Amino acid sequence: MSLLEGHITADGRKIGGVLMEMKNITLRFGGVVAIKDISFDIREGEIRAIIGPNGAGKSSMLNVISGFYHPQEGEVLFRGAKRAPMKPYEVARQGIARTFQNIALFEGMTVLDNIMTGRLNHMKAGMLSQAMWWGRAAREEAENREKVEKVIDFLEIQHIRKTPVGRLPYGLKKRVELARALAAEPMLLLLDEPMAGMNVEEKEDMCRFILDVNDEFGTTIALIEHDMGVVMDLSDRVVVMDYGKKIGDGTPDEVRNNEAVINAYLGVAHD
Amino acid sequence: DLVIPSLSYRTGPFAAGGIPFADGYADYMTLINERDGGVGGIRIRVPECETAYNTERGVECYEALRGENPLVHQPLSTGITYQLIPRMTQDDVPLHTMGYGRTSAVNGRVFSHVFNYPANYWDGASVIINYLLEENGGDLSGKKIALIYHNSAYGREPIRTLEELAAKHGYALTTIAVDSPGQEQASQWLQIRRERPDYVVMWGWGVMNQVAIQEAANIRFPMENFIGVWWSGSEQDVIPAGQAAHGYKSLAMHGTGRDYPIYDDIQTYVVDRGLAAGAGDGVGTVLYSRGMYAAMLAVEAVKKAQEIHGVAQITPAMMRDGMEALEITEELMADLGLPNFGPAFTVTCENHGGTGEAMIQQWDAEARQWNLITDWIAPDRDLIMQLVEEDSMAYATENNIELRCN
Amino acid sequence: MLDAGQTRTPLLEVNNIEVIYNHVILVLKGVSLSVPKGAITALLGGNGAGKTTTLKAISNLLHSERGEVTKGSILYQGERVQDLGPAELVKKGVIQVMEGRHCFEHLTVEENLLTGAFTRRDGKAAVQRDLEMVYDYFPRLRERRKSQAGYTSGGEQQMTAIGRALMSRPEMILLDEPSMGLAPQLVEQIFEIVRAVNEQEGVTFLLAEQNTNVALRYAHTGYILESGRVVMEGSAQDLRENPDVKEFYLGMAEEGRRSFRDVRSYRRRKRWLS
Amino acid sequence: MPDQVLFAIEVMLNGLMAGVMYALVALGFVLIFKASGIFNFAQGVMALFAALTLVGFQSGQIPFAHLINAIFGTRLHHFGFTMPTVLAILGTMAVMVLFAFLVERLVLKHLVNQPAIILFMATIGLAWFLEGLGDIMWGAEIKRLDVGLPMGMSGLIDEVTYNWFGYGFYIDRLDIVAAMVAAVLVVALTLFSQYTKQGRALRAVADDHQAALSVGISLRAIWVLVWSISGFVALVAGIMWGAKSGVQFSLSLIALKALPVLMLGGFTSIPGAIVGGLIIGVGEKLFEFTVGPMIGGATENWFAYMLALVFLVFRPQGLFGEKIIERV
Amino acid sequence: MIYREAGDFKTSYLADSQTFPIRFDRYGYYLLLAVAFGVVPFFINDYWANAVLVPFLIYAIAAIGLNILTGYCGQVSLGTGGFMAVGAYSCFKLMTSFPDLNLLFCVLLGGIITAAVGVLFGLPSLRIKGFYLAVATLAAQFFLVWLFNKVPWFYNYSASGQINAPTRSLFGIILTGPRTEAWAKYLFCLIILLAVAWVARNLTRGAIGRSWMAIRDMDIAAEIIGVNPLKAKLTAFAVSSFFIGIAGALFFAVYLGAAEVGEAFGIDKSFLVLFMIIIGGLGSMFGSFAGAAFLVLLPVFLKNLLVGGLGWPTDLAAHFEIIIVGALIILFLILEPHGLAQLWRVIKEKLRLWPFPH
Ligand SMILES: Nc1ncnc2c1ncn2[C@@H]1O[C@H](COP(=O)(O)OP(=O)(O)OP(=O)(O)O)[C@@H](O)[C@H]1O
Ligand SMILES: Nc1ncnc2c1ncn2[C@@H]1O[C@H](COP(=O)(O)OP(=O)(O)OP(=O)(O)O)[C@@H](O)[C@H]1O
Ligand SMILES: [Mg+2]
Ligand SMILES: [Mg+2]
Repeated sequence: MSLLEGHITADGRKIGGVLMEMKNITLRFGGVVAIKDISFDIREGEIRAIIGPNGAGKSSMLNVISGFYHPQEGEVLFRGAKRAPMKPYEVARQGIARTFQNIALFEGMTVLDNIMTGRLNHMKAGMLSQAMWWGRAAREEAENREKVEKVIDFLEIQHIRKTPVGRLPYGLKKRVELARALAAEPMLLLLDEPMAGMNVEEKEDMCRFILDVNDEFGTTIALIEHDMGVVMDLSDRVVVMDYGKKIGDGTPDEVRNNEAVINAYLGVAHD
Repeated sequence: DLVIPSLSYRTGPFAAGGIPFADGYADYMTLINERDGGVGGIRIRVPECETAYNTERGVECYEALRGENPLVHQPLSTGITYQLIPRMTQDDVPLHTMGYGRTSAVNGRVFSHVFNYPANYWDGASVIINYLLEENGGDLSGKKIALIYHNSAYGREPIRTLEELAAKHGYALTTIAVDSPGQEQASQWLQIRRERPDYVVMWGWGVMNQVAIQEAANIRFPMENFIGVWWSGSEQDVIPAGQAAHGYKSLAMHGTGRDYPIYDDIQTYVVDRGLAAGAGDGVGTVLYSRGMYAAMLAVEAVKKAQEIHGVAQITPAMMRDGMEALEITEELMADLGLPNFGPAFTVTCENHGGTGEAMIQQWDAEARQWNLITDWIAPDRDLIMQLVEEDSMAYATENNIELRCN
Repeated sequence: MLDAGQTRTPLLEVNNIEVIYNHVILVLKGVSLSVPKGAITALLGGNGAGKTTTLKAISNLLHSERGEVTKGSILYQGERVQDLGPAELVKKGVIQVMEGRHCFEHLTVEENLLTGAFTRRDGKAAVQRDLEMVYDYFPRLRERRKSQAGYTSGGEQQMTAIGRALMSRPEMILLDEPSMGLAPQLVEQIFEIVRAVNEQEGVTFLLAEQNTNVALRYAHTGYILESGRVVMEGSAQDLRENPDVKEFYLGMAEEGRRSFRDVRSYRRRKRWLS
Repeated sequence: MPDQVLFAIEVMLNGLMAGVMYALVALGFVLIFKASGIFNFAQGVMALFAALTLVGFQSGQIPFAHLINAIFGTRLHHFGFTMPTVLAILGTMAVMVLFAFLVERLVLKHLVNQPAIILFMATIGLAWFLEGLGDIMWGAEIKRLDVGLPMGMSGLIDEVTYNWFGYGFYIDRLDIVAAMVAAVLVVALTLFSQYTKQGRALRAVADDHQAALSVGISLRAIWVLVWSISGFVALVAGIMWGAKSGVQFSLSLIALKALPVLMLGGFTSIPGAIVGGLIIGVGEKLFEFTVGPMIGGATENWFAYMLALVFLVFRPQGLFGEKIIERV
Repeated sequence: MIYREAGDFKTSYLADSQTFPIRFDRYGYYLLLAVAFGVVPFFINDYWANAVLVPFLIYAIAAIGLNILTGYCGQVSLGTGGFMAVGAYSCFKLMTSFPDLNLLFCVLLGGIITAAVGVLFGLPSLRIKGFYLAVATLAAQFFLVWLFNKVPWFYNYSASGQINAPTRSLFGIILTGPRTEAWAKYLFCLIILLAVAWVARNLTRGAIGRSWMAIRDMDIAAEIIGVNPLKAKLTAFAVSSFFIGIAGALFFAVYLGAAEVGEAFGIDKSFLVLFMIIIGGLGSMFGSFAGAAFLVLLPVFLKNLLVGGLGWPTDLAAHFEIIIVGALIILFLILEPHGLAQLWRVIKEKLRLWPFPH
């Protein structure tokens, strides 16, 4: 089904055809134009970064992808087909998971329960079975718990499994959010500033997780980040937005040397 | 001692009515103890229990007092009454609901342990109509009567009777419901203003009474054509409206004012000795008198029971017998210091409801007092008994009750 | 390295404080800091080290989180301030920019900024001047001044929060992660502002930062916190050159910046204490 | 004009007036909600308490007489003098300010930064406390409240409309006074909250307690201020409603009439309270008149809520409420 | 260090998600059950049953129901009284229309009918949120009470408008009507409560419970990660109303025996149950029990203390009772804002660390 032939990256990862395509998206809030006629695509298996100054419309773009905002103009193509306007939870069922810029964890629940919510779409037991904790419900609970435990091990958050998330420090919350998104076993993972508020060491860990997810499960990742080091090192291709417009798109190297990008965003040419 | 508890409500939405009633009830018992040394030489104890007019707390009170072997209960709440009817019948304790509760309990063949003498709601409705008949020379045809009622089981009680009577006497009846608690009655009174009924009859309780009287005054409805049931005819109902309430009428199931000899006794033996349940300033008010009257009827029943069974320390079952054999005569009332205060009546096995007679009283705002303006008026007994029969027999079949008194 | 204008008198002294949340969770296990007047002091440390808690303890916002300083003392200008309300502390010139933005969602950006001037008594004109100053620092805010803060982007909210603190004309600002969520250009700009305010107005800064790199470039002195304890302190210069700091906080390998892609194995963390 | 129409107009006018009375109660809720995001369950009881205190002062009742008598066996009731109305109102205001002060001191201060539902719960505790206190202080029997407000049908309007339409409209004079008072209150409070520094601070506090503290807004001062003002509003509502129905427990239930108004107008909007009140007032009265008789009447209580519900389905934040910010 | 979890290892994920993971708790629970079933029925008298235990058990059921909706799913409801009325009146209609129908079925069917009504009034929750939602449920409350009051069919056209529970028995044991024994009422309610609590616990610890809590904590985020808000909210309304309906049926049939809708199921009831779960702890099973116990037992206890023990006049005692309950609510809040359940948790946490302070 792939529209374009895939290719292999320098470090041997396979990048496939176009998974998601945004075509001429325009999004307005009253008088504010958050996104102005932007088109770009995300290919299967790649790490796609979106960068741009504050208020450029990056988060809004993720919200469009996850179906929370509905653009006034333009269309979204998912796996080659035009996506009808749908509710966010329907989008999630298609295999798109995400994290949020302002952490959106369920504060009243423990870490484990939070991550388990990521698997809700994989649990199908009926009400009665759940009410009796019998048969399918109990079985599913154990199966899904096992998957979640894998994610917990993977992200090294075993020690806080039963802690209510409200008490966690910022960085760990971010990690739990990632865990929740990963637990859904998504095809496309959207990360909105996953590394904000972390120090270098933690960022390194986070990068490692992202790369491993991408490597091992072949998950496609779209990522917003302000740390240029991270963006340049991790991503395969970068979209640059400014004031709702796209001002650059290409490999990290191309973007880094793009005049418009330097002026609008980087300030100085990054090494 | 003889335990006659008082399930009172001195808090909650209807405290204003509950307080004087409970005071009157307690003070009369105190009087009996102080003046007569109790009944048959045994002192009366009145454990009080606060229900806040709440059925659940009523149940709690009933259960809490059960261990004390109470002779009779007087809960002053229709809701609590309904809880207690089956329970108390089962426990063999009599229940006295004076002018409230389950009207069809008049039928002693079905309700062995419930007494609602001397009058009930249906009697009251009929008395009002009879009074109006009298005022109109025996003819109400073509007249418009509006009933403004508390939108609850209590408020709906008179509707059936009034409808039957409307068919009989040819007046037109409009019913207007007021939602509890009844603080807002603007639209009801606009409707009355528009329809210009000749008379307005009210079945209200608590704040609904005060607001209705105020509103009636506001729309300048002639007060003398506005008649309330006995629960809508106490001082508190009219005083907030001030001068405007002048002329308002209500049913009176007992006398009013302080001009009965008994009050002198209460003053000397109870109030002056600092034994009054309340502040002592409520003596002689309508609801106080009603509480006192209820207590008096209870005490008379105790005497009767002692007489029948020949023991002074009677049991609840004996008390029931006493109540069923109760005989109130004019002489007895006069002896008790309450001449013509209540109707004369006799309780029988079949009839637990008395004669159903009542008077009409009218408010004099100038003098701040109620004046009786009629003598005892009898209800349309045949009609009422027929309604009672219907309702009580339905209850009997529903609950497999065997009829008594055969 | 302190410049000539600054003195060594500590404006703020934190002596061995202990903080407990919810009566059971011990978070700070004896933290001592000394913030010289007119200096920029950085508070560094990993997630959950206790930076935010320290700042809140100073600004007395802990109570509203059900936290408590159970030991030690906090002195501002030599005076105990533990028992003052946060509002009184602001009147004394200490203001905090909270982590996680904390804008007033329903107020517009401009109203947000104006609330910053709540305690000021120097007249409308002065407030207006400062408002212009903030807009000059953050032109983006001027554009969005009429929108409700709840509808602005993460970075715009961050700017609003910082601008709001500047509006109160404080003597000392406690900045909690100012760089979080800001574009790189803006991060530099914010620190430039910090430096400018510090140098021109003599405002003292205590800033908690994860972005060690930038923080140590602008700060004069720094403290490193780990699991509720101060594990290292010194001038920014010294800290920058410390090999451990380099390794763990600056992400430097011997040959310069390490690529994030090259971190192949999860490294065992080396810790000074604990 | 046909009779039916005239009558409908009369009903609407009366609905408007009733709406004003509801709005008076709703205003108190709005104020506190605006300033702290607290849904103050105790507002109705505050109105009762204020009215009780006012009557108590006016009639020279000894506070806690019943309690004192019960403990010491004394027979105290009245001081034996009465207080002029103005003085009594001022005295009551002082009591309400004291109350505001104590609430801040003993309750709110300890609950800074807690979620709305918890503050709501604190006000439940407060309502119970105040209800019991009011009873003990002043007794539970019904009291007449008379501060000299005009009551009853307005003859003027009756006459004028009679001359115009041949049908005299009924308007209660008390309602007219209430409408004027409400108008003054709404204008004053709107000005206060929109155009003063304190007003801005108030809204800031409602959004985020901690952030407000961090910029130096003293929650204490704001709360004492706001609770005092809403104590005053409660007093006004208590006077108006108390004049209608006497002062007794049910006065606290007027809060239930204010709820749909509040929701329809929006929890945070002062003008919303009045507009909501008017809509609810007219709506429920008209419904009671047109549909009521067909289905048995006494529909006002539930219809008010249904009406509010319909509005909310289209505007979930109420007519004038601040838009609920939904973002991620 | 008697109270701890160390050494209490779980070998399967299911064992790990059990209700009482700590052994000490588990044994405490077994002990409680043993007392409730093995001891109490032999000593219970009418006072304890009617004034204390039966109302407690029934309110606990209602509190669990409301807690599911408000505590777990975050939808504030003030319609509890109305929904209880639906349960009570359906049960009444079933009992009188089908005299041979098993009482248990009457109660359960009452719950199911209530669930349907609950879903209907839950529909606006898709648009209306927070305190604003209370309007929808209040509309339900007032409308339902009005309806049961107005339409005589609901109360079998009785003159008084009251409904009376006829005598019905289960396995030959009389459970309604005046001849019911205290222990029978108690056990019947206890068994139903335990069943309800068990079901509620299962639902809340599983997938559906997580989707409720997700909606409660942050509905937008929940929707974006894949929770269908329509389904989550309506199931919460259904389950919650089901339990509340059962509570209403029991309240009428077993506890009161007779009821008038405005009095027994008025708005006060809605507030009372809401207070129970807030005081007990939102989103906590234990909280539902604790809150019900607090608001049922405390007034009775205070009354007995003040009137019985100290001999105060009843009215003073009644006023002080309200004052004390109000003050205690505030005091508990200040000590621990998240309800009695959280207070209990903190105590346990301290106990676990004991004898060390931290
Ligand atoms: N729901 C909304 N209503 C009104 N304006 C909005 C809304 N959402 C976003 N905006 C505006 O759209 C613009 C883009 O916002 P967005 O959150 O996408 O920025 P961003 O690129 O993610 O910025 P940052 O890096 O600061 O997070 C901003 O100016 C913001 O104020
Ligand atoms: N309200 C609270 N209740 C309980 N524990 C808390 C609370 N706030 C913070 N903590 C705990 O205190 C510790 C220190 O948290 P703090 O927020 O001070 O760290 P931080 O250094 O600011 O981290 P970050 O860089 O992630 O912001 C953490 O382990 C956290 O879990
Ligand atoms: Mg963003
Ligand atoms: Mg922090």
